[in-house]
Amino acid sequence: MSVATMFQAGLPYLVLTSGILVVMIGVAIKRTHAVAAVLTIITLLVTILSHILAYGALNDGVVEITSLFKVDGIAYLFNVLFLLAALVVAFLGSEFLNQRIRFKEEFYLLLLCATLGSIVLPASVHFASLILGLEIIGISLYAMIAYPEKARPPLEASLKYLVLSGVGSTALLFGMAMIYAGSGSLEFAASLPADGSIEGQYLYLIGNAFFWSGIAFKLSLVPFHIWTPDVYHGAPSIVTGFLATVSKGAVFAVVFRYAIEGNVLDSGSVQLALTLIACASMVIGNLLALLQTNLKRILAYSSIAHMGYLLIALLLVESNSAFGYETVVLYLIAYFLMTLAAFGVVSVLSTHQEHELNTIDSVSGLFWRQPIAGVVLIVAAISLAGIPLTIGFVAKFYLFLAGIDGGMWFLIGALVVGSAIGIYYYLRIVFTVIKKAPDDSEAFTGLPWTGLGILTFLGVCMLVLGIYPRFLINLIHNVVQIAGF
Amino acid sequence: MHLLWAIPALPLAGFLILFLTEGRLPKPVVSSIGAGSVGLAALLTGYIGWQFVSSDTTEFVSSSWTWMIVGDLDVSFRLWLDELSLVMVGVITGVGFLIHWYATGYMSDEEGYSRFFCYMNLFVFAMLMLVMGDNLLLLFLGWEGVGLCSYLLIGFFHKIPEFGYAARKAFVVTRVGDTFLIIALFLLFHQVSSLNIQDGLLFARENMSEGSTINTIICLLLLGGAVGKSAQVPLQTWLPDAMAGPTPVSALIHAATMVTAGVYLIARMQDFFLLSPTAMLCVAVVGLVTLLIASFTALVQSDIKRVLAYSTMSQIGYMFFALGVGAWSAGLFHLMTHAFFKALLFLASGSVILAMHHEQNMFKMGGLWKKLPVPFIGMLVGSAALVALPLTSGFFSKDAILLKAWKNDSDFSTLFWTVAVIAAFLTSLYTVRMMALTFFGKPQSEMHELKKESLWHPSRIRTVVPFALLAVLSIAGGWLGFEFTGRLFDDKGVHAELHFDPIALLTLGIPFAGVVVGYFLFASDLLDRRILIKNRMSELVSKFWGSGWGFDKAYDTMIVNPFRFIAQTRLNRNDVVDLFFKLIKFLASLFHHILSMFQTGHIRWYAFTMLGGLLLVLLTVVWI
Amino acid sequence: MTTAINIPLEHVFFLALILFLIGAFGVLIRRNIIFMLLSLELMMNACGLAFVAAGARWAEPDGQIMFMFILALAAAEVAVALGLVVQLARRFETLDIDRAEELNG
Amino acid sequence: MSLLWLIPLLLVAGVVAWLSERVRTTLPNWISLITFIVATLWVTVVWFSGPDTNGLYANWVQDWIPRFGIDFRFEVDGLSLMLIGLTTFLGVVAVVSSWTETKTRHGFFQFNILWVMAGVVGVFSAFDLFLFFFFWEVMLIPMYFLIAIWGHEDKEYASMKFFLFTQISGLLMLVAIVALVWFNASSSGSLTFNYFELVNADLDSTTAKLLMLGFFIAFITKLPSVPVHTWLPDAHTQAPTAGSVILAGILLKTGAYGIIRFVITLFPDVSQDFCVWGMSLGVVSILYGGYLAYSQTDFKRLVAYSSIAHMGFILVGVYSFNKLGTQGAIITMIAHGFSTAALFMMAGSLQERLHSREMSKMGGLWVRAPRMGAVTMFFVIASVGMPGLGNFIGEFLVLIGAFQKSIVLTVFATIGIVVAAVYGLSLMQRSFQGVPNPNVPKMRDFAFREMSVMVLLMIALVWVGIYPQSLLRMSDTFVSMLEFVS
Repeated sequence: MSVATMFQAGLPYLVLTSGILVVMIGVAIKRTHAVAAVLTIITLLVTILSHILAYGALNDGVVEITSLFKVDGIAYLFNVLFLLAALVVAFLGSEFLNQRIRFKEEFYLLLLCATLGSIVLPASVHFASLILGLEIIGISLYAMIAYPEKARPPLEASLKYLVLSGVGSTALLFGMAMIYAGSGSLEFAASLPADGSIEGQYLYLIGNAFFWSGIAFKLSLVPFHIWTPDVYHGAPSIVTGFLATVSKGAVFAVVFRYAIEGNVLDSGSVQLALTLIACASMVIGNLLALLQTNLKRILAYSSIAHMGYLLIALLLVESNSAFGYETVVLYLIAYFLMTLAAFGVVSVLSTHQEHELNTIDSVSGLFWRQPIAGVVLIVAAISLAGIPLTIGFVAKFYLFLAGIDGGMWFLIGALVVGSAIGIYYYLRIVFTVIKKAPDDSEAFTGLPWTGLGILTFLGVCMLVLGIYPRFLINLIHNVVQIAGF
Repeated sequence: MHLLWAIPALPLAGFLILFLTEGRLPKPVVSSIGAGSVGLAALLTGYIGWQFVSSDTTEFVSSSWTWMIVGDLDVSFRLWLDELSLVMVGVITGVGFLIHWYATGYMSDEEGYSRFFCYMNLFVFAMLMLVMGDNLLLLFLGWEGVGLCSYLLIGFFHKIPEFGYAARKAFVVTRVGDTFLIIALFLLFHQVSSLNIQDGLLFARENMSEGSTINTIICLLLLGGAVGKSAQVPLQTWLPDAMAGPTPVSALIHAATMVTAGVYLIARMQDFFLLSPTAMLCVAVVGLVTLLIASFTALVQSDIKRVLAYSTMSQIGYMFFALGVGAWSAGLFHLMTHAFFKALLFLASGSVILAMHHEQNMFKMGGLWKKLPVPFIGMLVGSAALVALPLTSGFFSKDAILLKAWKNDSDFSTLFWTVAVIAAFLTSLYTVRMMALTFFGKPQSEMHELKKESLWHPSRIRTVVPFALLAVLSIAGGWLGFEFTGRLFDDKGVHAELHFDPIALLTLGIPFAGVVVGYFLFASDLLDRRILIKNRMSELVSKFWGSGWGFDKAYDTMIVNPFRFIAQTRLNRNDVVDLFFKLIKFLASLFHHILSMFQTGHIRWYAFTMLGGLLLVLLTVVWI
Repeated sequence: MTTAINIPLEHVFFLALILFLIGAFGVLIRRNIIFMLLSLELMMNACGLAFVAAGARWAEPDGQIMFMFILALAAAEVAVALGLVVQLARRFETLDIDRAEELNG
Repeated sequence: MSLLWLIPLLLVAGVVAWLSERVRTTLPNWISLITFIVATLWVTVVWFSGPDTNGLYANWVQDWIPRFGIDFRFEVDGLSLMLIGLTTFLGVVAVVSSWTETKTRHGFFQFNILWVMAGVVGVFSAFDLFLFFFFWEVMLIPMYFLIAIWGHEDKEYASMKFFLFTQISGLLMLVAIVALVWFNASSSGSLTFNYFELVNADLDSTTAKLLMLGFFIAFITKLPSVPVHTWLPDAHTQAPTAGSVILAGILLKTGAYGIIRFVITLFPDVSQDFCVWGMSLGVVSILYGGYLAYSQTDFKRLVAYSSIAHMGFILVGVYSFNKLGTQGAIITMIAHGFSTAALFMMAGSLQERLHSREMSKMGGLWVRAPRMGAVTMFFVIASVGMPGLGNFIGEFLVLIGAFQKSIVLTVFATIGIVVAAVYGLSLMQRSFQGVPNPNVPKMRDFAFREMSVMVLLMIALVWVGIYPQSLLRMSDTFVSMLEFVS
């Protein structure tokens, strides 16, 4: 593997890193919101474009950059997804910063760093790069969550996230250490115990228990879900959007890698543990959201459930990894669109409020007060509920296919029950949005056109990809094929 | 080829016109359409009847479009006319026309004049379909159609809730009978795999053995249907209440035509019944029981129309009895004559009631014969026919039945005959009573001066004509039908060749006896009527009889009230089944609340749960 | 190269586990945010120790490299954390973490 | 031009109607009315121009998601054409019936109506299971909006219940569909959602039974049949008139259609074994529905429960597994569409005039509004099953078919006819007959607008009643294809 190809394949990472430096210097030279914002957006765009160039390097599908990274089309697909999400966050964030924040520029740095961390993960095949990426995301997120000065909720959220994810990370690290002790290598591919000794087995199992617990925390899966609503609630909704989508997506991408490369699921007990976690997340997550009246908390709980759904795809790995990958990618795309749209609506609507809207009542009659936002929120809710006409349905369809393909009837049962409960509260959102607006409610006027534009874009994507997903499906299929699964 | 189809088409056309114009037409037009359509139908019937009799064909058929063809089931709108249906059609159109004619006068003051004739025409149409259909489904169409019209017309004065109730009662009770009928249809189709009547009869003649169970079941089901429509025990309770309808309705539907549909049905399906002695026996018994019960009840009624209603029941009982003992022709003959004189009686009573300003209680009448000569004569003639005084139409038919009953060679023939004769005696009793209370004795309430609206004012003279015609028929109808009905069945017709043996004399004598006794009981002052009425025994008896032998009460307590209770009390207004789903909802929210209790917001508790989770995962992975 | 003193892996891991648990209990029982962060550090170092031990087992540098990662990581985390602590002191006028429980349900 | 352009036509018309509100507030009503009239005429023309050589009136195939063998596979055979005709015709009824009912947001209202109809047309013509499910779910969303936005006092609960029941049962069907496809793929090697290939998928009986249940539950929930019927009374009672008309007239029929088209053709053998259960469910629905109908005091609720009873006949008919029963079920679908639509329209008009559905607040209305009285009488009589009107044909065929299968069940079902008479007439009595209610205000009788539709419906019912052959002929091609083990 020539150095040239490595550089070409690693281009996106280099571009983004240098972009961060540029922005940093720019901010250091002169604090100008506009400049920072523009630089950030340019950086992100260039990074996205750089993938085209980089893709040329993957002539035989996969390029290994040292033992840390293994770049392939799927990794790039994830990267682009994360970068686009970051782009959306940057756009919406600029509005949010304009309104309520004194020192705006650092936000972009943090955003870019977090993004860098997130695009590191999909390609990493090594515990070191894993922990590196995870922590880059984490640390920048602590700051982003606590970004608004004065208000107390963001701070509380940030502290909770910091301490708890600290505990999570330690569990993760401890697990890695034990796995390493068992296998003698930090690469995913070689993580199985070198010697078949009982001791090695135990190290491996206990290590995985710790490892997956840490991961489950990052993905906020039951029983490690409990922090999620508070953090989502406290953080500014645009940051929540990022946290809910990019950080989770990145973690999922890397553990999926780990599951495939390290054949973790060959060990029945790990599989069992994951199955139980998945079922619990689907059911409990939805139950928690059932009568919740705080919009952001509803979305938090529902994200727990959705991560549970995604585990079905993860568990498919050992029987049909290719389709598992397709499912994960497609589901994440769907999930990104829906979640960003939902949180986007909240943050756009909060533009002129001094406190962020978060109760469900604050969007009552939205369909009549602010049609665009209303429609987008409806579409997002319907999509989250997995009802046709939206990409959410295609995603759910994939899950069913995956589940039946793997013969995981138990999980399918849980999936059905979970979605059944889910429909109720998503529909409550829809009903609130379309019902007659309370008379004292003021119309949302003068909302930023960028925000509305982005929302419309997301809505259209959800619908178009929901009605005619053909090209997306084929794209993912081909990429996975080329990547050699 | 011939205009058979036009017979039902005419009243249908009348119905449609009246229905679509929503009563915007002036009354004369309405009456000419309403009565005229039936009149034309009657004339046409006469013409076709003459054609038919003079031709040597056994039936006229007129096909129109296919109704439905599904698998074996193939029914179409095909009209079928043979002697049997010809008699019925004659009665329906003929008597029907006269009653329509009369009604043009009788109803002229009521609101909804057009609506009335609309329903009446529809009824005639439906009745014609009933008797002319060549397949059982078409028959059933008519069957339900007449039921509907009877419902509509009983409840014609829809402002009065009791009438509405009576109407619904009539509909539902007959519906019960109809269910038997339609199940019979299913069974027939199951056997014959065709609903065509002639196919059915053929099948019965060829493939069914004497007294085969399946055949008996079919017959009993058919009987069930007939019982419902013809107000026989045990489904007779609706008929007395049905008197709520305007009197012409009672005359046409609840005396002359619809209630005899059951008789027609059994006669039509003769070949099935012939093969099933059991069924025949049942028919006879049903007839007799009704006959007795109705006669006794009629004996103590105070409402003149109810008396007539019960007498109708009993007369139809005669017809059933006749069919049951195999006196087919006699039964049909009686059907015809009964149509004449009962219609006459009703119309007459109607005139009385109208003149008395809708007073129906006979005890409030009395001594009317001077004031209302024409109704009186009509009543007189009708009653004569009813009690079967010689040479009236009723005499011939009833005599024929009794003789057949005597000559019928079943084990019960004597018993049957005796009961029938007793019933005949009772008939004369209550008839005399009715006449006495209504027309003789001293006026119980002072009779208002006849006002302009009264029927007997010269301006209403048109109502007298149908009246007179009916009177003539009830006298002469005997000879009219005598020969003709003989041709209906091969049971040697109704020829009463042996009119001089003791039995014949007895049957001849009974009515007179009845009249005489009745006279002493109710008309003359020779013996004190109070003896009868005052003692408790007779009070109880009369109470029991008066309530129609307590059938209504029994049904109310057994069926109606329980159903009402479970339905109308809030017991299950909203659906026990829903509780299950409510339970699910409750459980879900319960779990939601329980789980939410964990979300305390205390970071240390959160950390604790996480470590707990870690422990759980460890246990799962390592020890399972 | 000098031959390392041969301590059985289990012992070291046992020690690491104990450290880990001590740290965990610290997080659980201490109200004061500063001490919480301290306990967190303790847990991190437990992981570090485990890595080093594992590295020693296979006579590889990877373990120690990971340990350095962890150190850097912990430093970064603490840097942010202390900033937040200052804010906590400002906005809640306390260091008692239990007072920050406005977000719940 | 293929009849399938109907779907885009309706969709586009919906959008146009929505936008046209800005021009004039009454414009949306006119647009959708004209659209439905045109559609109905179109269907009529196609009807009379007859099928092509394959017995199809229209078909269009176009691949959609080739990755999973999912196509746009539309076909319109006689059965579908009938139901599509019913749909468009009832569309006219729905629009007219709520002409004055909606005070606000006519645009969005008509948009929803048109889109529901588009969805239904799709359901009736889709022959790719994925496509079918797609439309199956899509038609619910506008329906939900209709209830949730323009519904009456208790709309949130009702609309939610409606949506949950149908969606959750839909999920089961989705699982069943995917599983069926997957099993078929693993046996035949071709991954496809094409109905015509899945028909001859070979499954072992246990699997087949489970999958069949998946479909069955979804369909009887929509039908609805006891015990999953409880959404219907609430939804009907709360829905705006047009909503009830569409719901009762058409959406319920999609359930029946699903059973006839998919359950018994995809799983013929297990359905055969299942038939006793199917029929029993039907009978229970007939009796229980009738009994509950009689218990109601709310006009609309009564009619709602009565349609549960009528749908019971469909189950009985379909599961009696012979031509008679199936044809009967189909006729019942059509006839019940007409009669119930009319009754709901009547309920709507009464509510518009009296601002109440409580029959205790009615009584003697015949005097106030003779036309409404007569019309109601007609349709009550029809739904009571009077020969010569549509419903009778259906019920008669169903029963005579069922009789060949199970005498006992048939007898019980027949008792349902008596019950029908009881509640039907009591409805009539309590609302229109009896003493005129003194506190009923002077009431506007039906005017041309309502009357025209009602007369159309009457003609339709009479037509079905005396010349059902014209319909039987349409569905015959399909019914003959079903192989019945006699």
